[in-house]
Amino acid sequence: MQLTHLTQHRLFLPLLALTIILLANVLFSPEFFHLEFKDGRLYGSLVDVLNRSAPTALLAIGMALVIATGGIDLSVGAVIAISGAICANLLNSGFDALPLVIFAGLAAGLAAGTINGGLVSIFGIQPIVATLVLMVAGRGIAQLINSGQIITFQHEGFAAIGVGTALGLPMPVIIAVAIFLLVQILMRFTALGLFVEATGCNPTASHYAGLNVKAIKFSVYGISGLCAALAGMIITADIQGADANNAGLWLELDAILAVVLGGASLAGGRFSLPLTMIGVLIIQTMSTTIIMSGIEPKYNLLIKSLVIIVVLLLQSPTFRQQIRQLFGAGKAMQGDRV
Amino acid sequence: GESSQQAPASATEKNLVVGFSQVGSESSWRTSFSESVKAEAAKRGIELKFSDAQQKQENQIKAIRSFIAQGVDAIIVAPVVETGWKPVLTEAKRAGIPVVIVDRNMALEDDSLYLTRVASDFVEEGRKAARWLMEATEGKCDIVELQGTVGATAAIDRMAGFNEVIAEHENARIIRTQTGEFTRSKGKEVMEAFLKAEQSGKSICAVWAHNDEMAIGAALAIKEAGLDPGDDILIVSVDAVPDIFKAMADGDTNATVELSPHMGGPAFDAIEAHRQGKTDIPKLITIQGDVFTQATAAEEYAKRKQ
Amino acid sequence: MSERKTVLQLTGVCKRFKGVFAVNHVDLNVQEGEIHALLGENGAGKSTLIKVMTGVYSADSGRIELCGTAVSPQSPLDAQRHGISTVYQEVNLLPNLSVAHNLYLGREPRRFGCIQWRRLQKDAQALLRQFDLNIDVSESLSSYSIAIQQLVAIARAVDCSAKVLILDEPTASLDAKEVVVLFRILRSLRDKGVAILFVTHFLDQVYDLTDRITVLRNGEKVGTFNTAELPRPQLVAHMLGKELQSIEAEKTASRSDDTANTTLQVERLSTSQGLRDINFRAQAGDAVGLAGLLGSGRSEVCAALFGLAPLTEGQLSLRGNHYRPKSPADAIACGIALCPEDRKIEGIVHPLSVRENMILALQAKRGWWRPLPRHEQNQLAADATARLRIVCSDPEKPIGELSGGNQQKVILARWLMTHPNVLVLDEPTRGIDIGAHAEILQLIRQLCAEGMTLIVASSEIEELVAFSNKILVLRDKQLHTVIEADAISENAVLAAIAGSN
Amino acid sequence: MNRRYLPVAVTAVLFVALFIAGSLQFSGFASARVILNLFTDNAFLAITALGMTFVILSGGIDLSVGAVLAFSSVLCATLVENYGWHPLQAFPVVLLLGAVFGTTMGVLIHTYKLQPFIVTLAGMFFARGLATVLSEQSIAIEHPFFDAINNFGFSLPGRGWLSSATLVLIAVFAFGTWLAHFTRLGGYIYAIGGNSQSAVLLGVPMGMTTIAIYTLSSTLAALAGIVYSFYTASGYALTGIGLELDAIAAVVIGGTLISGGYGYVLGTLLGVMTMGLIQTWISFHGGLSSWWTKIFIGGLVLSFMIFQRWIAVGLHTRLQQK
Ligand SMILES: Nc1ncnc2c1ncn2[C@@H]1O[C@H](COP(=O)(O)OP(=O)(O)OP(=O)(O)O)[C@@H](O)[C@H]1O
Ligand SMILES: Nc1ncnc2c1ncn2[C@@H]1O[C@H](COP(=O)(O)OP(=O)(O)OP(=O)(O)O)[C@@H](O)[C@H]1O
Ligand SMILES: [Mg+2]
Ligand SMILES: [Mg+2]
Repeated sequence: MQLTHLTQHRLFLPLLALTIILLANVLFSPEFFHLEFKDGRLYGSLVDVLNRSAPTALLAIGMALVIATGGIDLSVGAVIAISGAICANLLNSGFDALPLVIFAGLAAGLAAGTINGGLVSIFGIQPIVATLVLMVAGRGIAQLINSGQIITFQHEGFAAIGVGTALGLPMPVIIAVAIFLLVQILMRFTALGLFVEATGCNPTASHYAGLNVKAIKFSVYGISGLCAALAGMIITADIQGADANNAGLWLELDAILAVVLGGASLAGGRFSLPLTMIGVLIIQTMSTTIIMSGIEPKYNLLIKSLVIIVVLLLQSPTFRQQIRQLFGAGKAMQGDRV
Repeated sequence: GESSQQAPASATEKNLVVGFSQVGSESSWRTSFSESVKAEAAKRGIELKFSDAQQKQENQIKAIRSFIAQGVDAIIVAPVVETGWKPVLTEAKRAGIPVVIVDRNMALEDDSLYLTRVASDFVEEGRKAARWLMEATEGKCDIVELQGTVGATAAIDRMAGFNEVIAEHENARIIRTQTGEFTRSKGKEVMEAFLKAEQSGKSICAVWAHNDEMAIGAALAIKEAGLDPGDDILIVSVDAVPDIFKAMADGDTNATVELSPHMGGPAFDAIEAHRQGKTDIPKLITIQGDVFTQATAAEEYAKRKQ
Repeated sequence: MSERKTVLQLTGVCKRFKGVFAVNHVDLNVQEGEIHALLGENGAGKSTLIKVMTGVYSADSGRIELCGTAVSPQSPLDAQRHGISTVYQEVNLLPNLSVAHNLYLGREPRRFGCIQWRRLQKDAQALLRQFDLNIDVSESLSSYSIAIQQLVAIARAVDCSAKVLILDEPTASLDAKEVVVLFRILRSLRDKGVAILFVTHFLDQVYDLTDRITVLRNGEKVGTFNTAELPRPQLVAHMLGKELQSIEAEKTASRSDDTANTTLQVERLSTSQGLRDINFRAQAGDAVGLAGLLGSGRSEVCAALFGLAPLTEGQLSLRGNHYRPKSPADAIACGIALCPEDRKIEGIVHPLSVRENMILALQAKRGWWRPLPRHEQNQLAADATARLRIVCSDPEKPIGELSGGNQQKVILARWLMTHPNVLVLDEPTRGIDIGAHAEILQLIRQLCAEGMTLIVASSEIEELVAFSNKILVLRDKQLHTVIEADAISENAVLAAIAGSN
Repeated sequence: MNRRYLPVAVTAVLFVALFIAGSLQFSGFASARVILNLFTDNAFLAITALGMTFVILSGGIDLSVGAVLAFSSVLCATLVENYGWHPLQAFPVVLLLGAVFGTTMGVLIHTYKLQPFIVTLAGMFFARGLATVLSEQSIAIEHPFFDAINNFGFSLPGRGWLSSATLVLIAVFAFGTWLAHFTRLGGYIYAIGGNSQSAVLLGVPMGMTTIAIYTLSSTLAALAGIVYSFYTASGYALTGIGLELDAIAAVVIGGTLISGGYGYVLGTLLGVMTMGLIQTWISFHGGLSSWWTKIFIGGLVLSFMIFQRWIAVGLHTRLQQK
């Protein structure tokens, strides 16, 4: 009874999938589970998984909200590049007070979000194209800021965003967790979550019920822009350089993938940030596992696609029922024979 | 119909018009390359039509065809990939426009399709990197490899050249290889994982990175793991972008093989020679890439930083 | 009657949702050439039973026989192939396709592998003309009002019907005129031998049209009766399981038209949607009815009051203050509420729960930063469920899983919670059962007594007459006549709607 | 004019405006050659975008097309070069595999109710992975048949050249128009995009239609791969990265709603041509750096979309008032 209760919990299947992928490492590389405490911080592959998940997690938090309103934000990868470029150039230009730099980066993200939000909610342009525009042009803007070069910088304080340690964990993990908690509280302890979901479920009816649908759509793109800017700073600080050409390239797809692995529908509606985080972890664990396993890189994509399909199928009620029937049928046949 | 025939006529009266189809702007090396060609054209008073293909061959082909439609005097192509150029170069030939291939090679059987190639040799770069490493370690080394993007010509050829030399040394082997996608971030991420998989890096003798960016990323990862890049683990890479000289000067990486971005000069030379009616233009102009090490890194950095 | 052939026979059909019976061992037989009414309260299981018959849901147990052979339709398409055609409760057509295409989707006339669009449109035009509907069939469906969409859905089903025609509340938003046309057509189909199953909450229509009646209650069958032999009170008793308290035909006392007491004043109202020059005034405790034909502009008046259609001219004032809402949020802030006509698109927010649907407008009024505490939400939901007698086992259930009538009540509850000064109801009793209908009328009276102002647009003149103390009759988007107080009677309204100036 | 044709008409008008602007600015722009180049250079994109149109009309999305194109070009090259097949033997195999791939995705989407975005994203990884495993190196195709087809075409005045790719494109679009607007399947596709629940209740065969849509899209992507292998006379695993986004953008620029149900095949062709025209304009200009190119493309697409909305909304209200 208790067990069935457990298996029916909505966190169960995604967690199961994550565990299975983690356990695959027992076969390939047992070092994966090695953890030690070194120089005041936890050290090991599991920590790396968390650390490398942080930017995607931040993107996915914003993306989850955008998707919940029935939109999509393809521009986050480009926003990463822009915020990184702005921060790096400021650091090199002498205006290197940390709060100022961080503020500038966030402002860039907010500006990007405002553009997206404006296009979607005021001009009524379809989200996928509206944000595609910034996805293309945004990377151009970042390259323009950097003149196509990688801008490196030396700044202990800013670098700490990417490589620092707090509470024995890498700083990016702390930042991602903090933002996660903040947004989760904002969504679940105020009425915002309800408004976002209602907007995604039925915008017309929500409008009739007195919600300011436009403002809600507008603000989720803003939040998404801010999250992306933060992710951009982490990525930039991590390599102590702003790579406008490659920072965050195709990361939007990972973020969307995470949100969907977390059970959200791209048509809008219900969303769950905890489940989205599990989705992020599944994706990153998969990447790290592939690197650790020593499989030839040309098989990376094949493995990734198969894992995704299996995880999705696991979550599909129809598939589970088919498996159960197969299983049940097997039992019945055995019974017949006896 | 009228206007399209006017274009070449008016162009000859004025200065030379050259179309340049560039791969994209995926790395800072590539950007330096574009800038160098533009600067060279400006110096010579050549009107350069620049087209960025955003890493897509189809865009390059479109650009070349539109250069033909515009009736430019010559076309320079830095191809994204070796194959697939025959149809469009045939068209250029029909239109009587000379084509110069720069950087990567093109697989063409018929060498009348182009005027000349100003080439860098990726396989040779791989060999040079390997030779340097084999010398530094006396042929005994467990190497981890950071590959470029899977399927990219530069990655495939550098790997082939490197492995060719390694094969001659029985105590040298590649113990791990994974793609770092030519980027700093991914290079760092992969190196982090390698370090953990190889007893905190104790069993790694050297990193062989297909470009400088990944090498810099790897150096960061090694430092964060508490080891000393350049000493505990050697790092060798290709490209010779300014940043790697800084890293070498700081003792973080060990060697790089230069891939010169200054290929515009020889290309324009060939075009101008062709216009003057010269016929003895060589079909291959090789750009030599040297190996740079920590020894000269500081002064090279000062020179290249601008 | 007994010698008639049975066309559709259900035996012991069960359907459970999450373990709860929606349909519980129901037997039903529908005969050739009869019109068979399927009646019951909201949530009795009528729509579910129909969906089982037509392959939308698969039955958990039981047998379905068509002309003596067992069938188990896997999908509506399958059911159509068996000769069963259906109009479902909510309008289920495709807003993006043209009216003509909706009528013939999947049955388009073809020649040489190409659809013949000309012929299709001509056929469509002809088909709709049978329903006295003369509209441009090449326009997309979404440009027509929900009532027209309803007619189109009926026309499609009627045109496909081979053996069995099932209609689930087809008359919910139709006017008397359209209903007459529909009945004429149904009778002629019956005479051709088609078996017709008909669901409605209008008992007049049941007695007018049907031959036999099957009553469901709580998913179980109460019995099948010959219409002619079943008196009305007894039918109601079967449906409700108890007698219906008779509602006194007491009229709201007529009041003096006291300008000082005016809650809502509308002057020369015109909108971009075509309303012209509407004037009226309502005071606290008034119930103003809006009557008119299809497309006469009733819904548009409601929309204009609620800030959904920009005014091109005219003035509104609310309790003496200038009032010009730009959006529903504005209107709500000023104390106006609108219970919209198209519940599927404008009302329910589907995967959200019943509780969330109820508190949505109230929460929107409070703003996102002042969330209603959960226990208060639960309390409000429980109160509303009790007050409106909503059949709903769990307020956390997605609203889409409620029966149509109960969804309507949830939306009504949503608006009552905001305690508006002016409550605008557009077809409030659409799809509401007879018991609840009486309750809602009572509720309207009660609200008026509490000092609320109600504006009610309805196609049911009878109900308008029952509670209004002022009826505005609209024609061609203009105010035609105002009938007040003692002058209000069904005949007067009918005459105003039909007659010339 | 019917209101539903409005977005397409607006796109057409804007396309013409853009063309006139280019012609006034650059000599050689207004020529038959530039116009016909648009067809030849974008044939493979147009063919994938056509498949994408059906997918988007049904309310779905197909992210795998770029990868399928790459896979089929590599497979073509491998079969012809490494196994010595005649191209005419290879093509049916390639198309068939494309179809099977699409069918599989369709089955996953329909049977297991998985979201198209994710299934086709996995499909994209899978097809690209398969192509890479088949051959990391690019493979040049040296076959007389390829040369013959590439040299086939009709000369038109103004130095125009009606290439074989253009002929294929025209045939495919004729087929697409017929399918979308003159067959039952076409009606079903619009129906699903309009409202899939209502479509079921109206008796639309969901499974068959969904599977047909994705099969069609993948098959067309495979066909585009073949056209692409002619265009470049080679096969390479890394071609067509991001092609799906170009195709989606073309479909949407052509006036099709991403949420499904509204749009026309002709609009997609106009969308592709508009994007091609923007590219042509940039190469004629020749003075934009890599980043300005991106910013410019983004800006132009944006103003295009805003114009489209603006004109469409304006005309719409004007029509309504009448
Ligand atoms: N999809 C569903 N999931 C769960 N429960 C459902 C679903 N559809 C219907 N029900 C439940 O089944 C019962 C019967 O609903 P049904 O729609 O058949 O009622 P109805 O007789 O048509 O009522 P109405 O007159 O209001 O339309 C209701 O209690 C409803 O909540
Ligand atoms: N008989 C008709 N012929 C043509 N168009 C109609 C007809 N009836 C309604 N319409 C269209 O439907 C739209 C909706 O009108 P509206 O909703 O105001 O009508 P209503 O009086 O509320 O009637 P109902 O709500 O019963 O449809 C109108 O703008 C009109 O264009
Ligand atoms: Mg019902
Ligand atoms: Mg109405």
